[in-house]
Amino acid sequence: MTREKSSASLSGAFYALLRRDLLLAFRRRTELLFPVIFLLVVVSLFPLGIGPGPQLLARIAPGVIWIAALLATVISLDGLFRSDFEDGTLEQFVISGHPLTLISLAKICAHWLVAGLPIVLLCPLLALWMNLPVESLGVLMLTLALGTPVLSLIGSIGVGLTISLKRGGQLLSLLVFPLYVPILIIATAAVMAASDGLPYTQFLGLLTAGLITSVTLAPFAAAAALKISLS
Amino acid sequence: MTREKSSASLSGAFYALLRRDLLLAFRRRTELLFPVIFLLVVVSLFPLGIGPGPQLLARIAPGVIWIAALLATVISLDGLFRSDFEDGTLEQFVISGHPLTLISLAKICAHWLVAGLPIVLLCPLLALWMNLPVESLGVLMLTLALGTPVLSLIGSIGVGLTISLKRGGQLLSLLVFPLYVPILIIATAAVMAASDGLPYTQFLGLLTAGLITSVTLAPFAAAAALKISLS
Amino acid sequence: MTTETAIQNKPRKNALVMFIHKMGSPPWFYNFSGKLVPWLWAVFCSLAAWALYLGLFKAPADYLQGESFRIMYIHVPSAWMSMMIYTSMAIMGFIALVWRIRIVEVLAMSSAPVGAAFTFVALASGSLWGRPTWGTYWVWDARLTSELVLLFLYLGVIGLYNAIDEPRKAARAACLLAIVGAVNLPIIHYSVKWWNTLHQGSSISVTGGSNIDPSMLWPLLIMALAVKFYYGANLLTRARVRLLEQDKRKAWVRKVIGEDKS
Amino acid sequence: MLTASQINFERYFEPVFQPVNFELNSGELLLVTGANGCGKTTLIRVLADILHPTSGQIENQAAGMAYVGHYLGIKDDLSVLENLRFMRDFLGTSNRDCADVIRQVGLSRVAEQQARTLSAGQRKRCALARLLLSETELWLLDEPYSNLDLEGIELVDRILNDHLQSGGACVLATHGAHRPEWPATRDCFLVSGAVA
Amino acid sequence: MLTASQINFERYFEPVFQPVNFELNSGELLLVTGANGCGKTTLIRVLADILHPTSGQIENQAAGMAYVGHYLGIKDDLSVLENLRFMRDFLGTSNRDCADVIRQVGLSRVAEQQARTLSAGQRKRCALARLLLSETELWLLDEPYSNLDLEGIELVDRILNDHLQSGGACVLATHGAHRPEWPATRDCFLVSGAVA
Ligand code: HEM
Ligand SMILES: Nc1ncnc2c1ncn2[C@@H]1O[C@H](COP(=O)(O)OP(=O)(O)OP(=O)(O)O)[C@@H](O)[C@H]1O
Ligand SMILES: Nc1ncnc2c1ncn2[C@@H]1O[C@H](COP(=O)(O)OP(=O)(O)OP(=O)(O)O)[C@@H](O)[C@H]1O
Ligand SMILES: [Mg+2]
Ligand SMILES: [Mg+2]
Repeated sequence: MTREKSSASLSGAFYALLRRDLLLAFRRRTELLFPVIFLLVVVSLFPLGIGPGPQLLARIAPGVIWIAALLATVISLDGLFRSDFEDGTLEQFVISGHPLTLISLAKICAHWLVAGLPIVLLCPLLALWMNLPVESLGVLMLTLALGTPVLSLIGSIGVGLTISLKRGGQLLSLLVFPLYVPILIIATAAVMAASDGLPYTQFLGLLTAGLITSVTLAPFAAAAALKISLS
Repeated sequence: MTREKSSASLSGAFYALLRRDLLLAFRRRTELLFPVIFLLVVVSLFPLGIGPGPQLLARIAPGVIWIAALLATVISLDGLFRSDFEDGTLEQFVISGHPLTLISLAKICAHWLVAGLPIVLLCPLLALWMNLPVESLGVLMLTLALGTPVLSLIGSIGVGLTISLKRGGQLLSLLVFPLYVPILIIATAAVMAASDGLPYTQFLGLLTAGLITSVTLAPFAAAAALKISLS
Repeated sequence: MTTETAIQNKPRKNALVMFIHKMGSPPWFYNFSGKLVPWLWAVFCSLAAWALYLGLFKAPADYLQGESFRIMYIHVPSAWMSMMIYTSMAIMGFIALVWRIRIVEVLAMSSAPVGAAFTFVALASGSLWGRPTWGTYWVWDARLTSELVLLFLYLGVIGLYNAIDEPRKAARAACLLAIVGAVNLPIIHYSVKWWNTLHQGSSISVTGGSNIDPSMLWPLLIMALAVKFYYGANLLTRARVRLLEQDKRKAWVRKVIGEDKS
Repeated sequence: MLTASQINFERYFEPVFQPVNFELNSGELLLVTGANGCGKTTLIRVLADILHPTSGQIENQAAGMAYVGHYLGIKDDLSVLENLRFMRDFLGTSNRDCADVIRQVGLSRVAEQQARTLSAGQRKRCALARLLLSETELWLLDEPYSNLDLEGIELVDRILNDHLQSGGACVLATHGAHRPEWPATRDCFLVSGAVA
Repeated sequence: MLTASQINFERYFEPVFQPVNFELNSGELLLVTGANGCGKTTLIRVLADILHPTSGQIENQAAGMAYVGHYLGIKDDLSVLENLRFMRDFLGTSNRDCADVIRQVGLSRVAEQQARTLSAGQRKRCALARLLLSETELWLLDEPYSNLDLEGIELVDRILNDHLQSGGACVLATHGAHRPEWPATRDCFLVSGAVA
């Protein structure tokens, strides 16, 4: 049916899309800072809401930072495909004959670079705020580095399914949060094990396995979801 | 210039808009449950991320429930004016000659009924989950009943300022979270005082004062913000 | 771009193809299931009555829990069903997505509310049972938590299906979500287990008595079988109603309704 | 009813069009024409008091305005009927019959359908129905003909004619490909940019 | 290049239009006409493989398709030039010169302007520019004339003619108010609903 695409043209499309999405995200330089500040603001709510006891904060720190990461991801997810869906760009992608899986993957990569990476980089500062012991910091960063891509990947499926709905936000979080539960549990378990001086590598192994599985499966599922939403 | 509106036609417009916004929110019966489920899902993330220890959960419960309320509000805020802005309905409101303040107020009321009230009503169940002692539950509900309208009111100003931006969501949270900090602190202080057997009425008084101030001022500020965003 | 012609135009080959082809046609399915449904209800009712009689009157009271253990006859079968129905929904969802068979879409989507109801019953009965046995309605135990997540997954499928207007598009979207959820369900189950055992010793063991008395076990097993028939009967009844609703302007439905009236 | 003297609107400190002057009385139609991007939509939005003119004066004595622009002001999640019912209640013109208006614009078949599922022409008709609901003197129409089939174009001409006959006034912007079938009372050919 | 036999599409279990049959060869133009809401957009989206036909067969041997629909596929936050550059890189037709294409569609003056600030007609021209960038055989145009001024309409006719001359094919949907100046090779008048 549509002519076969050479791999050169595919990678060209991939990079074009990645570049465009990053350009859109960083259209204005200040917008670079939004995800970072969002995270800072959310995390800083906890000492305010719970009280500043240092032991207590250290105890809940990994959970809080991870939950903040989840929330930041979900809030930013909506932008992943919505604007492309609403202005008709997604239709153009389908027409172009490039596989939708590739397109999803490019957009997921862009999303992670914009919404996930800043979380990983910011994590030392957050840990400092929450009195997390320095020993656990490395593990926390590792779990975030392995886990946030999974959040973007799984999230893309949920977004694909809900973009045709105007008020998709709440439904989206209902769809994706249950799927995020294992990541949250494994990641926080790793950090807590580390701070208790217990072995934690098995948790990192699980996260890596999750990352590999979702990289191979999620873009296909997201593409299928998009195709359904378009129809 | 535009003819003076009778108060009957104003209240007619107010109720028409309120009714329409509620209809939009609860287009289908299942959608009534979305805000509730969202809250349940968010709150249940905390035991998962922080650990299931009952004492610890009880200790952080008021903070967690309030932070969840803040997040639920901010996530739902975006829908407050955005769709009316994007499909041109807001222009129609301006053309109609009805004061924009009244329109903002109707929309804020609808928003609170959809996003704030369920939090207040659901709070006993959340408290049960988080092992909050029953004595503090009443105070928690009171703070939520007084505080969530303030969240909607203050939030409306932020939304008015950011709707003309495509990626308004994250910027919005930057604008409003700092404004929410006092509410969060006062409300959780009240609950903690109550659970420690200390007097807490002064905190409730502060919340009431905040509510009255923001009801009288916020709709005007939101209307002005909308006018700026439209031009 | 070659689109498969509707199955109707293909030459018929053997009995199996014939059957699948027939199952795919709403009127045939409606009639066929109409004959099946009364039997399913009948079997369910008699089995359930028998199990309840044995469980409530014949089985002796538990020496530890007293009479409250009888909640088990509701709780355990519904907990089992909650997981079984999700699996069957996901399998049907897969079939519906790949072969675009409308009846299977309808069946998968009719499973969701039944499964959600069982999950809810398991949670509610478990909570009520927890009060006398553990002294609290809710703890963040591994099994409880994963059952809660299962409820959220069901609600997600139902919510998505109801949120999209066009029925076939809605069904396809919800089927995809069910499949994704099914991949995640075992992962959730195990992760919750590890999480729970890491933080606190398993002071609560849901599988309290593994070697329970046969007089307590038999009613449970019979009840577990009975609810399977309940599922089948409820599912087919729902699917039939949904088909009638969807095809309300089609000739075969007018004929069916006319027949029912006369 | 509507007088504009020397009005202009600046974006990025550049005037969008050359100063506009006109006087519009009851029963009159002002036709705003010009090439794509000459500022027709901008002018209409200035007249509608959505944008504030940078210079010049607008005097508006009309009893109410109605506006149909590029963004149609239809809620996607409501049905056609619900959309119109809301607008009627909001505008307080409760004596109008929504079902009748829907019949007039030819949407009876899709009245219960959600607006998001309407075709482009059906959406436009739904926005036009709002004009019939509002009891306003001044209509501001920005390309009312676009996306309509031949019958829809006749519909616009008919309701516009009725409106003018009954003492209303109208400002109609169009890029020149179509225009109403009868001659406009006033013409305004927009030229973009400042006076050289 | 494109053959459709007995295709149809169902929504809510009702066919949208009566079964469509045609064969389109290189150099030919298929004109899809019909009243508002008869299913033109739906048909084009079925041909574009965005919607899956409920029954019937489509055979598409074209080397690539390009589509301009009601939603133009322009990113509001990018400038005209950036929009087109992205599309060029994405489609892999890197030999085309974006600035030149922009000149052809008459957008040079606003090339650096963000797409959100374009007027309705300028947006349409920007979408048409994409056609010139893509090296595709089959064009699917859904009401390409709407919102364009007279000059813009001529532009569409010109680029369409060039495309057909150079061996391309085109399906063009319009509600009947305008049509290309030269006769269409094939006609398809859509009638909504099932065959009675
Ligand atoms: C809200 C609270 C509860 C929930 C959500 C819950 C959930 C479940 C689930 C999902 C199962 C099926 C497990 C499987 O087959 O893998 C189950 C089985 C069972 N539950 Fe509960 N349960 C709850 C409370 C209780 C309580 C309080 C008791 C009694 C002390 C109890 C006793 C049992 C027993 C005896 C089984 C069957 C044992 C087995 O299959 O291994 N449950 N429950
Ligand atoms: N928000 C904005 N910021 C900057 N420039 C703008 C903005 N809106 C419009 N413009 C520019 O102002 C000019 C006039 O736009 P306007 O929409 O009024 O044109 P128009 O006459 O309605 O054209 P059309 O016939 O295409 O609808 C255009 O050149 C457009 O690019
Ligand atoms: N998503 C949808 N759900 C239900 N009905 C729809 C949907 N989209 C379109 N329709 C209906 O299908 C019919 C065909 O719509 P379509 O957009 O194809 O019409 P069209 O011929 O392009 O009309 P126009 O000339 O107004 O653009 C219309 O009656 C419309 O209301
Ligand atoms: Mg314009
Ligand atoms: Mg159309």
